[in-house]
Amino acid sequence: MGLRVRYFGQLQEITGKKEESLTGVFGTIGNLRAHLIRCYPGLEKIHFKIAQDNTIDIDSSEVNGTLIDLLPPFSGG
Amino acid sequence: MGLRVRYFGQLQEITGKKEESLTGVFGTIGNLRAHLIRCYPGLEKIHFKIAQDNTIDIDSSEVNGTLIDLLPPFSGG
Amino acid sequence: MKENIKNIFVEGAISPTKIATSIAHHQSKTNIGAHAIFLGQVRADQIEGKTVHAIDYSAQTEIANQVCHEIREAAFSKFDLSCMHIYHSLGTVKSGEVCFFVFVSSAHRKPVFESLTAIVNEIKAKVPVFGKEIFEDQSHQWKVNQ
Amino acid sequence: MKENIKNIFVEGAISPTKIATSIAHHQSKTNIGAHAIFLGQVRADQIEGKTVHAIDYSAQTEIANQVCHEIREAAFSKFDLSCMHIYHSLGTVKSGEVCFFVFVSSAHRKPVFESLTAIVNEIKAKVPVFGKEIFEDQSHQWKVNQ
Repeated sequence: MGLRVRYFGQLQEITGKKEESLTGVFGTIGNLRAHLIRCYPGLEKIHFKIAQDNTIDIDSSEVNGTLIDLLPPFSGG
Repeated sequence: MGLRVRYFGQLQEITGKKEESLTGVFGTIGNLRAHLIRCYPGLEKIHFKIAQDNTIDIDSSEVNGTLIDLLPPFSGG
Repeated sequence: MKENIKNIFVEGAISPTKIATSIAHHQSKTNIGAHAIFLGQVRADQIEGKTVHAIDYSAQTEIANQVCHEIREAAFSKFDLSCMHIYHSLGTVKSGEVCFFVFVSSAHRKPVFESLTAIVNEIKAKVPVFGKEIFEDQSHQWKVNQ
Repeated sequence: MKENIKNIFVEGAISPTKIATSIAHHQSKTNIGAHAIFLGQVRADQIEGKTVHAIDYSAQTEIANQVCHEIREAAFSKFDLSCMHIYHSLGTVKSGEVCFFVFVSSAHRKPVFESLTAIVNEIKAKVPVFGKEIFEDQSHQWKVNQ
């Protein structure tokens, strides 16, 4: 089953993408994070949170959703 | 020389007046306060500040202005 | 002595339109990043079975404006503010209407939060304004601030 | 799960007229005695000789609305509030325009001061909104909250 991965804010510039589909087994959110940093080394410079299925999740959680969002530092208000 | 004495808020109801002229030598603000309470016994129930010449003053000050204002508790806002 | 003492008083209620106009006037001040506004609204309090219909405000306006001037100067010294505006109603303000409007602006949010609370509390405590609560049957009582 | 989750987002700047309309809507709520409002306004910051002309806001709106819902519920539990409204811009907001509007109301002033500061700070920290500062020459940098 595929993962839909979306990039927000400046992460769209770093990856050159708004979103993409990923296949593969990543195990945890932390592993997925490491995989994405390998694909897009520029991500290493930015602290980003990862949400799955519209909830921000921690790196030790299992990847079990279908929608993954990469969120750079928040700057609303 | 006379004093112009003005009553504000509920003090107008207690004294039945908006203002009046007083003649006499009162010495201190505290003495003037005592005099006014003798004239209008209802004033004893209300905590009021006294201003002279548009500045709130303390009872130990000398009466040396021409405008005296009696100010009941503030309730703005 | 009377350097730039502003008159805080307006006749009757403060309309939402006046508040909007005041906000709009700040759009040319592009060093501002944060505004905080306090509005006092007349409550239809129930007191011994009677409902407050309006408050009739009076004031010793010379002292009130002087004390607000001092509160303003102290706030500008203490907090990093760009702007500050204070308005209070005189005369009749019906329940549901706004009688008190304090508006502070700064580059950042911390000074506006801190100064707004301080300014409102000081005005309530130190400014000689008197509210007469008018009930629907035209009887009244004198408002007491908590 | 999605009980009454409000959409905080509006397209473009928040106008003074919208703020006035929101205030006017509360005049029928005569148990309210105090309102506090926070407005975030886009600053024309100077950065290395260039001036911020606008901020282009984007967001993960589903998470943003869910987190605002949780902030709202927590504030209603903690503070004695009658009303709370939160709005944030998406898209382009020019310098001097308002991008963020938080409005709290209560019978008395203490809960509005305390809750306003808490809610604004929480939204700034926890809500996934992203500001892209656009300079006059159309170059940009990503906003960082202090």
